[in-house]
Amino acid sequence: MNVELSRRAFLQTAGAGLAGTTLGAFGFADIEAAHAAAIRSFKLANTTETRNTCPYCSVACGIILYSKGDLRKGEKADITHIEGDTDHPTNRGTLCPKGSALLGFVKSPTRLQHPMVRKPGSDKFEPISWEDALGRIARLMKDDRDKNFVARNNDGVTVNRWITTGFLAASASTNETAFATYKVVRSAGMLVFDNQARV
Amino acid sequence: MTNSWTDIRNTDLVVIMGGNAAEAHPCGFKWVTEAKANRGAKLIVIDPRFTRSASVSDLYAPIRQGTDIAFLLGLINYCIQKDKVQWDYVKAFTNAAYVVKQGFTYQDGLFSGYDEAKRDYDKSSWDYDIGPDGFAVVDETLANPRCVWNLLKKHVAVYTPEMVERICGTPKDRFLKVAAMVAETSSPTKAMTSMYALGWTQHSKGSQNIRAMAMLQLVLGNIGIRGGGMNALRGHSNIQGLTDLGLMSNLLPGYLTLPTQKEPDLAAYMSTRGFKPLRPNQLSYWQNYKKFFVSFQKSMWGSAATPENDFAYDYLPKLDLPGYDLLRAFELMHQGKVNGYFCQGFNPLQAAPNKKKVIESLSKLKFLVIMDPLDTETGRFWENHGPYNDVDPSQIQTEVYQLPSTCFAEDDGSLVNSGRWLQWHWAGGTPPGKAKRDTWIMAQLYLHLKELYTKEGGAFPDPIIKLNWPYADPGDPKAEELAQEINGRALARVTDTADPTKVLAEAGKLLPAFAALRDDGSTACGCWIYSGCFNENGNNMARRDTTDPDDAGFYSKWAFSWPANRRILYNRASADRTGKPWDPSRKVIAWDGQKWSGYDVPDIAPTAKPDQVGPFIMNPEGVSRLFTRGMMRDGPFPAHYEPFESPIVNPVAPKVRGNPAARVFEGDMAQFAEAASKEFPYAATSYRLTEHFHFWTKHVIVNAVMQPEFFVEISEQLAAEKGIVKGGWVRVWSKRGSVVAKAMVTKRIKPLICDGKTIHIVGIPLHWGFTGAAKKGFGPNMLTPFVGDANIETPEYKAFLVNIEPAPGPAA
Amino acid sequence: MPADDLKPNEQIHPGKPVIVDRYTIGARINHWITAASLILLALSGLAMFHPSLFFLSGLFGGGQFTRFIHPWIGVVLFFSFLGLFLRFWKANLWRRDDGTWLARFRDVLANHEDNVPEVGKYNAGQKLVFWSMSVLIVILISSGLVAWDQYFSQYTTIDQKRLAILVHSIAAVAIIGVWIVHFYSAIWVRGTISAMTRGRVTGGWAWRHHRKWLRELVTRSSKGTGSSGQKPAK
Amino acid sequence: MFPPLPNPSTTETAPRFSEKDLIRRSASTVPAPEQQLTEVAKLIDVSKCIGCKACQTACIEWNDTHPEVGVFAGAFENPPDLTPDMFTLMRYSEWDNPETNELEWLIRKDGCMHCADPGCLKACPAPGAIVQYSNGIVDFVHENCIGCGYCIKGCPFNIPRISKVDHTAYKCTLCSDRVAVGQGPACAKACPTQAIVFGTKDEMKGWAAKRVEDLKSRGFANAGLYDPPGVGGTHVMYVLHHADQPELYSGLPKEPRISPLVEAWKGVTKYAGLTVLGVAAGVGLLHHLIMGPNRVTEADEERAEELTEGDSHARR
Repeated sequence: MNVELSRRAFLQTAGAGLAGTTLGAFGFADIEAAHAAAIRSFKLANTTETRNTCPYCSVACGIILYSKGDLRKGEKADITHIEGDTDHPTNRGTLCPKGSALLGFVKSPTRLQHPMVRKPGSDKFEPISWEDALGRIARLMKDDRDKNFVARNNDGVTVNRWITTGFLAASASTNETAFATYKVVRSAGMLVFDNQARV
Repeated sequence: MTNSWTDIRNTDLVVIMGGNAAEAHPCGFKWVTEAKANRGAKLIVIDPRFTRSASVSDLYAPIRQGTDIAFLLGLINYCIQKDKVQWDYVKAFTNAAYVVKQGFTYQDGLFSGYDEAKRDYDKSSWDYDIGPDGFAVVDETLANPRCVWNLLKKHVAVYTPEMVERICGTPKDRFLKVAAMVAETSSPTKAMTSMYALGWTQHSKGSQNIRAMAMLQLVLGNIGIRGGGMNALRGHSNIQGLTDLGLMSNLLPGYLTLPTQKEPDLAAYMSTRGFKPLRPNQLSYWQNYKKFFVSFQKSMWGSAATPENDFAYDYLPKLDLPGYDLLRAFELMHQGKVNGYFCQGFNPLQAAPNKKKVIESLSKLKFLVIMDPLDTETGRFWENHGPYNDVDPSQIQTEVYQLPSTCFAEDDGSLVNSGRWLQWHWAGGTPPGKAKRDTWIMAQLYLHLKELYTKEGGAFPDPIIKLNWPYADPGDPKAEELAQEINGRALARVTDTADPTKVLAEAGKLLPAFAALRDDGSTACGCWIYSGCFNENGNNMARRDTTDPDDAGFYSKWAFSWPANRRILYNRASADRTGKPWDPSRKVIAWDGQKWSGYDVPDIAPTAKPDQVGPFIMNPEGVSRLFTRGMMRDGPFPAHYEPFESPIVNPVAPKVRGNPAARVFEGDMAQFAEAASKEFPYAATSYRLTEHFHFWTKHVIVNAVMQPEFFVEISEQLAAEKGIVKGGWVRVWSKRGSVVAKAMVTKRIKPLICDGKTIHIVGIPLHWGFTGAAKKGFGPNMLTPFVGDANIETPEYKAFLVNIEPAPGPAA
Repeated sequence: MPADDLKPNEQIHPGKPVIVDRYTIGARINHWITAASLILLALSGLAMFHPSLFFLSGLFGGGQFTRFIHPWIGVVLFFSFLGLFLRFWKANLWRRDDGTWLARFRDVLANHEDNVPEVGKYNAGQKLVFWSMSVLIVILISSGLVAWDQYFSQYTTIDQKRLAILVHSIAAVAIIGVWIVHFYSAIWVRGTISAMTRGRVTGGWAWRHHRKWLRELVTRSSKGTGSSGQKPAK
Repeated sequence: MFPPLPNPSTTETAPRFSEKDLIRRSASTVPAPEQQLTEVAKLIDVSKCIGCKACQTACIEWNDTHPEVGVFAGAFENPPDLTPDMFTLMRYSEWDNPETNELEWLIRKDGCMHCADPGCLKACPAPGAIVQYSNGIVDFVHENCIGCGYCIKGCPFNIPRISKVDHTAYKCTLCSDRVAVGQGPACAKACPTQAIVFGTKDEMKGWAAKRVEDLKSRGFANAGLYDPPGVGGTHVMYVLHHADQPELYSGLPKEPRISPLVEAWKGVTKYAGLTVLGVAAGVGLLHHLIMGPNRVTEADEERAEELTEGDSHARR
């Protein structure tokens, strides 16, 4: 955007009048010294940028994830900072109090890390492998479906529905997740199916 | 949203009612402040509380929660009385002139056809007179007393400023100030935008709240134009997308509907859907329904969906009830009729009404599966957390799986914002621990299930085994693959219907747009309204071109907007009957004698003649509806109904309790406080605060710092009456439960006088629970009633009755 | 009556010269703790008082430690001085002769002590030093507590703190001034320092500067009111 | 719309100002910089502020501070006050305007004003712990800070706070690290309604004038810019609807200046004190030179011997 380009140029002159004069004379050591003296070194230097959108409300502000490491190069990526994307037409780089603290969501101490199971009557979660968890859930689903599937109603009409197991879908998962979910849920004949639009 | 966030900059008047945009959508609200600063636009906020939106408004009007329809019909009445109507618009683009059947009546709060036992209407009288030509009868002169306009005039006449004050508690002079400002926008060169959210939807008549404003906007000629529109701010980042994609009990993607058991085959199903035009020359776009449906079936079951088997029509489950929404799901669970339940990024223990009932319901499940990035309360409903979750784990036999999923920062994909923009995002971080993408989890679950059915057989395995699963790695579908599937693909060569030599898509290629969909099985498309999002031009959702000619606010090359990259819905209505923009400075599209063109993708065929084809192409009439025929369960016009728990008796229909067509489960009615209850004298409402997002950000330390602890807000007057001090503990209880909270005593809530009675309001924000970084707290859903909107079953969180007293702190 | 001026430990040891006990070991330790504290406080305080003296913080291992230790030394000083106060306050009560002494202060400065009234244990100048120190230390400890942000910031307003620190600075200057007087006097009046180092002075010193005190000691010992069990030294 | 702040660059950039641009340095002197940087400023338009606290969370996130989760204390201010981990704070005040009978919810973002005449710097005893650049930024240099809290007493706005962890003073840096690479402060970037904008001081004044005009057209006759001359002007300024009554905004001082007590302390006392002490020492020295020491004479000793001998003889 033109305004922003001129703005950038403007800030360069406004931020300091010395860019053209003494900047050239700056050696690396000088930069280090200046930083050590007072100004914190710029923490986004040499990080990887990734474009994303805020997962909270439906304004869907553009955000930039800054990470150490680059997923696209097959590296592990650790997100170190998130801020608004000025290029985004809606938010123009701004973020609300939730969006500005998104890093805390990614790094929340209460994020789930491992599949867990709580057995009937137990007062705790226990770790379980993905394979065991998925196998067991599929078994529970199949047993319930086979037992309670309604192929025909009392009038003999084919209805092919399963209403003893239900699925609540999210409000912030991607369209792609939603579609994959839709296919799995509907193909099983589930009707007890809702999302968070209502609440 | 009919318009987009960036379009709000073009408005002259913003009305925030049924929402709190500054607080819940701060970055979208930016465009309100821009309109104010650059155009001199005004902001009106109508809310029971003086909100953060109100803090920057030009005019604030208080209103009792649950009385929006009275206020809005009062505004329509004012506009009609003062002749502040954009007549050309109303006559050309609404059904004002349509003549309604004999037999339609409204009396004592009820429309014709009411069946008290069923709490439902026989809606056959809610329709137009159909002439011998098969078209609706129209009286362009509006002289016919049974034309929609005259019925409307009569219907709203009772909502005088005095009646508005009596019902809503809004002082008459203040209502008149609002009305005068709103009425000004009936000028073709003035626009008003309506910004609303859950403050309107979370009522037993939520849909009608919105309809009332939509009708007002039609009367003022503010739909389809820049700076106008009905703008649902929406809650979560992809609630629009999940709804568009039909993740609801009764929907298929793209607002197609699931068959009911009264529709045994495709022909029966189609007989009630492919609407024929009700007026000459109209597009009635739903005539294409079958193309959308068949293409969807092909995307689901591929080669197993054939013309011979009605395109796998029987693979779809058939409904026996209107829907199995959240409330019904918990009701059935409570009755012990549900054995398994999945929560994918949803925390119903916090989010659903009447928490006690929810805990009892979950305790009756055999298994519960949680897929979430966060440690939700629902996943731990069986765990004792003192007064915050007072359960005995040993008595709960539910097997619970807690599966860690990734968050936004760790997956690729698209989300749909409230302005219907599909925006792609990219993963930037490695998931923590063993967390997996939801697509991986769903694929793995499916493959496990499929394997069991393949090996063991079982109840009707075909739709599972034959599900189209065309991904390079079946165990881990990629977001791009799914997006392409949603966009749709030609299964055989598709040519233009008018010109068969023109190829729209070769076999195997991505479809350019939904216009290429066919009903013969030659196209597959997951969600027709999204078609065009990922075509042979590439991933249009990932577009990042910010050009915006003339700063009009469209950003047509940024991402992709459904349908067909259209940024303002009904944009044909921005121009008059001859195709000339009502306001040249607000042009969206214009007719140049040959075709439509302008900033946006026209909402009608580019060559549809302006004087023939109406702008509202999804309606068989081609015009918008002030009278909505039988489309709504609770009436073709909105009418004021009190909330199910109301501090006063309905002044306009004293015999009617709540919304007469809203579903109430057996036993729940007994759990409502009576109208004007002495035991529960205060009108409570629940809401969000800007510092938090739903139940998520209490897991974020920084946000927990910003609002650490559960509190309720009351007026200085109520605090004085009850001896409640600022920051002190209070107990708040309803007929369903009790919570302990700290008190915020504020000038921002003031008592209202309704029907001669002083009504105190108790505000209850909802963000706290028993997991996360914030202090443990109760939410309002210990208190809320288990009843939803008559049409879409959104629970009535915004209006219920409570009592309050000073209290010692929580026991734990 | 002169009894206030006399302590049981103050004994006269005849000989050449005569030796007079002036301070017990306890009093001396007490004094030197106070003295050390005061000097450390002055140094650390001055470091934070004027930029040109900030280098003094180097004596304490840097500004942070200077800031940390200064108030704690102040607490030590306060209690230490409290000990001195309890020991000496009676001997420092103002007497009529003190006024006369002061009035003839020129003679004192000119080393002509014969022209002033005979002095008891303390002369008026010493008494003024004592009472100035007492008052200033109370002012310093109380204003110091107000300015001691690490523990007490929440108890006062910023304006109170501003006033406190101004008062603290002025009082500190004053007390250093008093200290200079005290210190200089000790050097100027030769033979004084041994009172606080060895605890004793010569009879000549007592005769010259505190003749009345000496006479009273003599009188007391002749009446046998001294610490009778104590054997005179040598 | 005010031109939004650009996205940060991730390539290593040399800072555009440094030690060489200091115009003041606490408890020490600096040579006059070779050139004057353009003065920058943050403009906080209170009339556009929705009190959302995005500035607070952006500030925490950018500066990597860790405020504690507190409790609800009956007000929206959270934390209840500025802390060493919370450099900026929304303050809320509910005011019934007696002229219009309308409730006004006046919300102000509190934080360092970056005064042209900074009281904190004036009060600071530690050389180089507080510095002022010629672009107007007043910054704390933690390795030089001794944690004495004098800056708190010096500040007319009650802003700095001492950390209980490292015992140094903290406050808003105007995101000097961001400004140094041509960015704006994190709060200004985040602010959803552009109630916070950042640019040169002149530009901010111009923008403020437009805002004041808009406010006046909406009936706020006393709308105006808050750039208090008592502290030489500030590099964080407010647009207020009631500029005649800044104290309505949670006690924003009407005519802020460095407290006379602090001026006295850091002015006359500082110099007079040293003078007094110097004079005292000098007088002593002079006296000694002129009068010489006061020595005990042989005669004195003899008199003492006579006195005591008479006495001891009597005893024997």
